[in-house]
Amino acid sequence: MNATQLLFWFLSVLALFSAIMMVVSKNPVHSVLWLIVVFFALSGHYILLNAQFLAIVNLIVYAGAIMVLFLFVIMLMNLNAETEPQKNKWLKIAGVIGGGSLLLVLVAALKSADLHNRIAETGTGNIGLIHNLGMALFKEYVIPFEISSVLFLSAMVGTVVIGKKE
Amino acid sequence: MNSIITSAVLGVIMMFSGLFLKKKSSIAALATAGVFLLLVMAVLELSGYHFFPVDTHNTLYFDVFGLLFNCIAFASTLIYFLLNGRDMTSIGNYPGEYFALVFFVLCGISITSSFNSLLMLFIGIEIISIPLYILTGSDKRNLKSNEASLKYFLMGAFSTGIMLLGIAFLYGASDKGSFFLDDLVSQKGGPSPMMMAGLILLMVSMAFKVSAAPFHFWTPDVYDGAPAVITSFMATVVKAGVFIAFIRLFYDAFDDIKVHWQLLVAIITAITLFIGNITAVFQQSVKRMLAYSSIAQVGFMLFSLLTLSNLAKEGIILYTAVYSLSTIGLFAILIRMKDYSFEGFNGLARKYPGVAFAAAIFLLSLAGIPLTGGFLAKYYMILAVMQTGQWLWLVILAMLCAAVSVYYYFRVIQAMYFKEGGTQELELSGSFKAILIGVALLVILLGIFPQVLIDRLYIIYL
Amino acid sequence: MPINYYIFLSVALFCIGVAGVLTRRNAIIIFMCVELMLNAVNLLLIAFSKMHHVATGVTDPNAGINGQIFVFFIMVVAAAEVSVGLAIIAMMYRNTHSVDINFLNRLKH
Amino acid sequence: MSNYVYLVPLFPLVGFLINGLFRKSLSKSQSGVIGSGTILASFIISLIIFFQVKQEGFQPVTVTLFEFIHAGKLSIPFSFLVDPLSTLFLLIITGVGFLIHLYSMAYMQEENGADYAKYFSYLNLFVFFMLLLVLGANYVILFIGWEGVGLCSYLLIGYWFKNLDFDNAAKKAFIMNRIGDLGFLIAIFALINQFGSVSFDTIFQKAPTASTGFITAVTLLLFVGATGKSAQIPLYTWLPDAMAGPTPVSALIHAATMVTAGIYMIARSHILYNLAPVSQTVVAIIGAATIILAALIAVKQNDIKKVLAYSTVSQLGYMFLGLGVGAYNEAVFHVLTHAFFKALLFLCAGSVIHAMGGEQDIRKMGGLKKNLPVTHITFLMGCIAIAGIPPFSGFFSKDEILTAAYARNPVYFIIGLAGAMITAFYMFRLYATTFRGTFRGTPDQQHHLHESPSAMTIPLIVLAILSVIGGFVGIPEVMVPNANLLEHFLDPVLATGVRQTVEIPAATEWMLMGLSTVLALAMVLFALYRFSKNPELGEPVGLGKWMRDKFYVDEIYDTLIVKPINALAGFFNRVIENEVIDGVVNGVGRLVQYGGRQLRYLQSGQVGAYVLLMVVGIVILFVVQLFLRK
Amino acid sequence: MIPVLLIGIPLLAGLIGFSLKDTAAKRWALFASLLTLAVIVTGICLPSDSSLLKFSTDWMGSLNSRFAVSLDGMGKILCLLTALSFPIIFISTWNEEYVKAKNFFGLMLLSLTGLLGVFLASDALLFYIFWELALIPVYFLASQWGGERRIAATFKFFIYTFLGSLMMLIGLIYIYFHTPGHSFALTAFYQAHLQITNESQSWLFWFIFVAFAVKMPIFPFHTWQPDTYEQSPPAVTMVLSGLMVKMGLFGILRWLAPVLPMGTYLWGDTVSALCIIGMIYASLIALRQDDLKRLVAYSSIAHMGLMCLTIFATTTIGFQGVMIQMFNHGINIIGLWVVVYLIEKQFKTRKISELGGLAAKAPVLTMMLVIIVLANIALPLTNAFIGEFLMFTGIYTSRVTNYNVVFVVTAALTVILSAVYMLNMVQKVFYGPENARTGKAMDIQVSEKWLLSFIVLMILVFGIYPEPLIRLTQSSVDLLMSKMFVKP
Repeated sequence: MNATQLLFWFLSVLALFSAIMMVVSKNPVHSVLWLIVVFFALSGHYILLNAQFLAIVNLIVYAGAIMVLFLFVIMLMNLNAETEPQKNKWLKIAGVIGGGSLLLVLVAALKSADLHNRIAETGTGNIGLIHNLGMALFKEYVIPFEISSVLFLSAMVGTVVIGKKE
Repeated sequence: MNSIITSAVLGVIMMFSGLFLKKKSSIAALATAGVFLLLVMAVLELSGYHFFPVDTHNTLYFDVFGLLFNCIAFASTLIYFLLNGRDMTSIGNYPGEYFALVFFVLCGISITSSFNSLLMLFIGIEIISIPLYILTGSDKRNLKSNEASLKYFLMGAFSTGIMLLGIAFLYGASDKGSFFLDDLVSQKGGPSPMMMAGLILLMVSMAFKVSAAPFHFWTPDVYDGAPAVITSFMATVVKAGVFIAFIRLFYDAFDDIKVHWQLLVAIITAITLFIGNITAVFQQSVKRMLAYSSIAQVGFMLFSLLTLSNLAKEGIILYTAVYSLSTIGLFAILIRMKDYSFEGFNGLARKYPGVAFAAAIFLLSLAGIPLTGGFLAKYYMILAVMQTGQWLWLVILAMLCAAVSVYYYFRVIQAMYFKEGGTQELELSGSFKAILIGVALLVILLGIFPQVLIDRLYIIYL
Repeated sequence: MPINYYIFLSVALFCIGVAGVLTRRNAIIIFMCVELMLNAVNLLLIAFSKMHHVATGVTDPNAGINGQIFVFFIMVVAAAEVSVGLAIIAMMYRNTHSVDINFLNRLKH
Repeated sequence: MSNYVYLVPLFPLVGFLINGLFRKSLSKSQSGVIGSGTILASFIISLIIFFQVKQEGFQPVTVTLFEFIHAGKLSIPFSFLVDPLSTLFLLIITGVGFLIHLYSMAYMQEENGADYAKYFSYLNLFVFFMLLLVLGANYVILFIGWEGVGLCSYLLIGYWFKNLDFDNAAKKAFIMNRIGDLGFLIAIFALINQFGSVSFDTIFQKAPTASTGFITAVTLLLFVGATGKSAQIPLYTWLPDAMAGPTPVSALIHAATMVTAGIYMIARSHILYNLAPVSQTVVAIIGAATIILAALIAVKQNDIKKVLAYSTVSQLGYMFLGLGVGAYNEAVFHVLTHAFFKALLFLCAGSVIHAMGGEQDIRKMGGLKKNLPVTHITFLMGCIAIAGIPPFSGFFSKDEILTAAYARNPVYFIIGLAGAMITAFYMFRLYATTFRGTFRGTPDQQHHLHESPSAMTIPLIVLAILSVIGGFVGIPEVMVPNANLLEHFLDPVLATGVRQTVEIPAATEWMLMGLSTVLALAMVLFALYRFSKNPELGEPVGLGKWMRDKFYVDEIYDTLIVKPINALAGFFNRVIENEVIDGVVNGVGRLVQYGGRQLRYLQSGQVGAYVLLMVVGIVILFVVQLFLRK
Repeated sequence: MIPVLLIGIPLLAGLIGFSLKDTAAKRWALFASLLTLAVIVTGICLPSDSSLLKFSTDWMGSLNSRFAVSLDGMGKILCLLTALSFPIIFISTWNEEYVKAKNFFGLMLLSLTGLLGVFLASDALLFYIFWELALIPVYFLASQWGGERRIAATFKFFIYTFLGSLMMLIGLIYIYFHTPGHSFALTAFYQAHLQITNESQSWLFWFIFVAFAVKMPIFPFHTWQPDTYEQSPPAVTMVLSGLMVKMGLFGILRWLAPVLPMGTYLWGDTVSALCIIGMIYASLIALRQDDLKRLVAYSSIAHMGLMCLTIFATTTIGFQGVMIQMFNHGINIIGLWVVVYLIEKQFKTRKISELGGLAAKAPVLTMMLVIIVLANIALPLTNAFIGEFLMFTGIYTSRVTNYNVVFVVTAALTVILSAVYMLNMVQKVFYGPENARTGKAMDIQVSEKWLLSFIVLMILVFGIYPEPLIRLTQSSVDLLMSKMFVKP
């Protein structure tokens, strides 16, 4: 087991553990923090997969901006206390079973997939570099890129419409 | 491309309309003019006039089917604006913004009717969804509206996650590592398990968007909670738009491996028909009944997905047109009423015979009674399925459900025509009535001469 | 690494997110779980992107780049969604002083 | 002239139309004259035809008016058949019919104008249908007349429609007739199926080719029709009730003509019957049984018309006995004589009732011979005739039947003889109770007693004469050789086909005649002696009570048939229709509603539940897919 | 051109009717229906090979459906019945006051359109559309202008028939995909059975038959009928029972039996048994009805059962009988309804037990009724006798079933039963003593007399001389027989 593999396993375990912790934390703030840990772990994976740009963007956009936004909202609403009353125990169990069975069927569906020879090689390639991504984005993907501005516009308008106090 | 760009620009214009137009009615008029322009652009595009020759790098693909649908969607929206433009402005304090969001939705619809890559599908769907979350909650002080909005948003986001997982699987399973529809299915051998997993997840998320059971649960609550004028738009143009995307996706990408997923679609169809129709039976509010009815109608539309034949394509075009017109017409009346319950319709025919006539035609059309477009639409669907020689049980189920649907649609007719009641005063202008009756006649016209629309599918100017 | 590892990791993360959505009743946490799901997908897409690059990178140096582009768009959309979503939650909170989805039951049946 | 035979039924039809359509504007005498005149016209034409037919070498003529029904290979012309048999019946119908029309003119005088005209129009219509019946050249035309006379009978029994009992009687008559008609109808279908035709000539020609079983079935079915129309066991109970109608109607329809339609039909079909011995036996047995049963009931009846009605049933039994033993001539002969004396008896009864102001109970009569001399004499002649005392007409016809019966099987003869004795007994019981002794009615009635007007008595006299001499047209071979004019006349029709009569020695025949005459005379005298002074007024007991209550046949029918059907209908109406079938239909509707109500709860309003259900949906789809792959 | 006129005149007139004044609508409707009658009479007078009797034009190209209409023998007789009935219905209910009369008459004319369309269509899709079109106006008519429980009753009727027609639609589409060249044309349908296996014909039969069975109605699909008849306004009841039930028979004769001869053959005995059960069952129930309308309704079920039974016997004679009986039954039952209507109008009740003794006060009405009743129980020399005689003969001579005699005998029991309940009715309503309600009864008016006389005249004329009707339909019968499966 080389360093990369070691790192892979570590990051994987970290991500899974943090994710579970995020779900089970009673305090919303803790959840946010655990989620940020997940994002960091994932960014580590991105780097292992040579998606350096995305790794950074993930940290900046997700861990940095989005999660902070979440944190702000939670703080604003004063939800930091363990205010959430216990959900119906059965529903909770049903939820876990639901998620578990989804996992089960997905794994079952995919385990027979003949992918053993397919490899996501770590540490090689340069498509994840900002230059390559930028070229692709502004050449082949210029249309989606432009169109996503419409998305932003609508989100912006919407946030204003919804968020503004009347 | 005409419609995508025009609608986006119109959206921006509407965003700022509030700055220079103070009167609500003029904003509505502007929006109506805008959508008319949009319609003209779409028709021109259909007739071969492309004003924006942009190289889309194959991410978009304009064919008659999509463009014709654009025309239908825009025409429906035009009628919708004509009928309810004024009501739109009175939801809240941001009339211009509401219209802008509608135009953004139309932009999304133009994209989903012409996508050729899963990326565009994803973006298109999101462009449709995000404004809708907001429009649903636009009646900000109404708790129901809030609730609907939040429910819609949470479940919508969840379904986005499902969709993305599906897309990821499909990407992983494609030979070339591509999002283009043509490349999704591996040419060698049968579909890989991962591909099927991706397909199912994608199917589920699309089913969610078109509110097919058992992924429909958001629909009644959201349609009920949203301002009626928004529901009208959501239940018709938007739903049709997403459905077209659904059809396109499966027609272009997965047609070859039909046999592997048809049963799943059949199951979804059956459940949708059953739940939609049966649940609609006991509703007390017409608005909520129409929400369930929209689910039930999707059950019929899903037949086209099941078969993916030329007949199905013709049929779905007719279906979306007729269904949109009928539902918009019904909602236009409902919006003007204060009481959404069935009793609210009591004695409507006595007081407003013209309106009641139109409503009756719409209801008959939704129920699939001959000489209205709704009959031929359903007829095409049945025809398409019967053509395959399979799925007879599904057809029978559909027919039984159609009979059930008569029950709840006719409750409204009964209330309007055969029951006495202190009818509420409705604010109905002459033009409103005239347009309403015009739409009703249009529905009948489509029921007698569907060729007007369907032949358009085969006139190609591209 | 074999691609299967990534697949199972992503699916596991995704399902944790799903389970979170199912078990929690705080709208914000649910939303966060959805974000977790999206990130699981991102990881999967990047892994596939890499996989495709490895497979066909010899002939096409840019092979697999579209997967990363897609992730980029997902982030874009997620950001937009978050802004709208939080606005809606905030609006809800303003009106009801709660973000508990169990209280969202005015609309039913 | 035979080609103009359609005039015979046409006249009554015209009479019916005139009287029916203009009944409000016609005066009583006008409608009476029209009614009687048309029949008279028919009678005259019938006479002309009769003389034509009587000539030597006459060949039966079929007159086709138009194509009635034509479908596929089946062709049913509207055609009349003129042959001796139909001609004879023409004479009976128009002749007796005319007399009864004449009588009715006076008898119905108390009705108001419109009703009077209505009465005559019905009567004319009846004659029309009766003529169709006997003239029809195929079974369908016969059937038209057959049902038509039933209809007229219905209308005339219920003539006084305000009385619900009368209406019930009318309805009963119609329905029991219909039961018989059904058998007739099915026989016609069977004939069409077998022979592809309904014409007499075709069928009779091809009949030998058919299997005996088929012929037996058809003849039995036809006989079912005959039992209905001619009031035989088991369908006889309508006839006594039918006495609710005006008395001339009883005379015409329920004595002289309509009820003999069954005899006509079987005589007409005798070729078929000859091919089916089993059916013949059945006919004979039923006829014999009816003779005794009806006669026994008649003994204890106190209603003057009821006695006559049962007597009619009994006499019809003789005719069927005759038919059953293959004595078609004799049966028809009895039809003829019976028409005379039974019409006479009924008309006399009418005269009595008329005089008594509507009273029909003989216990309240008595000693009427002083006040009603003509009626008395004529009635007595009728009684003698029916009792079978020579040389009155009834003797000849009845004894010929009995002789033929003896030839076939002596048991028939004994039954017939017993019947004849009872007949003589009850007829003279009736005569004695009514006309002898002292008057037992109210003083008011006594005050009003009077002889009927001449319009009524003339028909009585004519019929009395016919009753007396009518028998001479059929003098038995043993008395005067070759004097049986009737047989000679009818033989071209009735002697065709296979006859199975056994010749019996002349001495035996004489002996039989003597025996029956003596016994009848004895019964006559016994009855006169027994009832002239001390009429039977009390309530009968024992067997007598059974006889008076008609052996409870009506009640048995009611219990066994009418009530169960009614109960079944009620059960269907209440339970099956409303609860089972409609219940299922409505149940489906309710199930859908219930489903709708329950399914709504799936829509719990909880986002968590919604998402859970979605996930479950996804899982299910995956599971299906996994299974599908394997 | 004639068929187009037949459809076009009432359609246009109906649409115009909606915009007229209430007072004028009645006259307009009568005028239009008389005009239609004139057209059909013209059509009957034309030679049967006249090109004017056919019309065909492109309609829905992509569905291979044409607007094809033609008038053949069976169509003629039924169109004649329809066109004849409407003026009778309008005149007989002339004095009825309707709220929003223009809508009433407009809808009546639309239902006329639908009926004629059904009888004229020679394209399956067109047939189906007219089939439904005939239903919708009637639904509105009955629900709007009917009795107290009208909404529920007519709604049941509607859903019932609608479900039936949907099943038929499945069947028609299935056949469509088995026609040579995928066409909805009648001629193509007649060739479809060559490509449909016996098993398929066997199940397909029921899909189509159910629609017709509901319409006729055949036991046990009949429960909508008494309620609907009872609750509908008189004019609509007449349309329903005189004309619309014929659609079911017509449907079998044109779109089922010749299209799926093998299916018809295979299920012949089953359906026949149902028909017979229904006949006896309905007759028995009729015995217990106190409501005149319900009585007539059940009697109609029995009559329809016989006609349906005859169809499945598959004989020339039987078909001939059915064809003319369709006409005759229409006339008779409308006559019966007219009388019921006149009684209800005068006495405000339909309860047999509340009536009595009308004969003394209303002799003309009584006379007419008795003749109509006699026609109903198929007395000779009335029109129904001809039909029933031919039908029974047809059943008896059937070669496709081994139970023909059983069928005849059991079915013929209704001949007795019908006499029982009909005469009961006559007796209780018209005979006997008068009661408080009927004491002041009046006879019918002159116009009503003329109307009933006309009906009675038809009953008698076609009872004595049915040749014209037989000749009219002969070609259709022959055509039908040539398409049917008949055991050698």
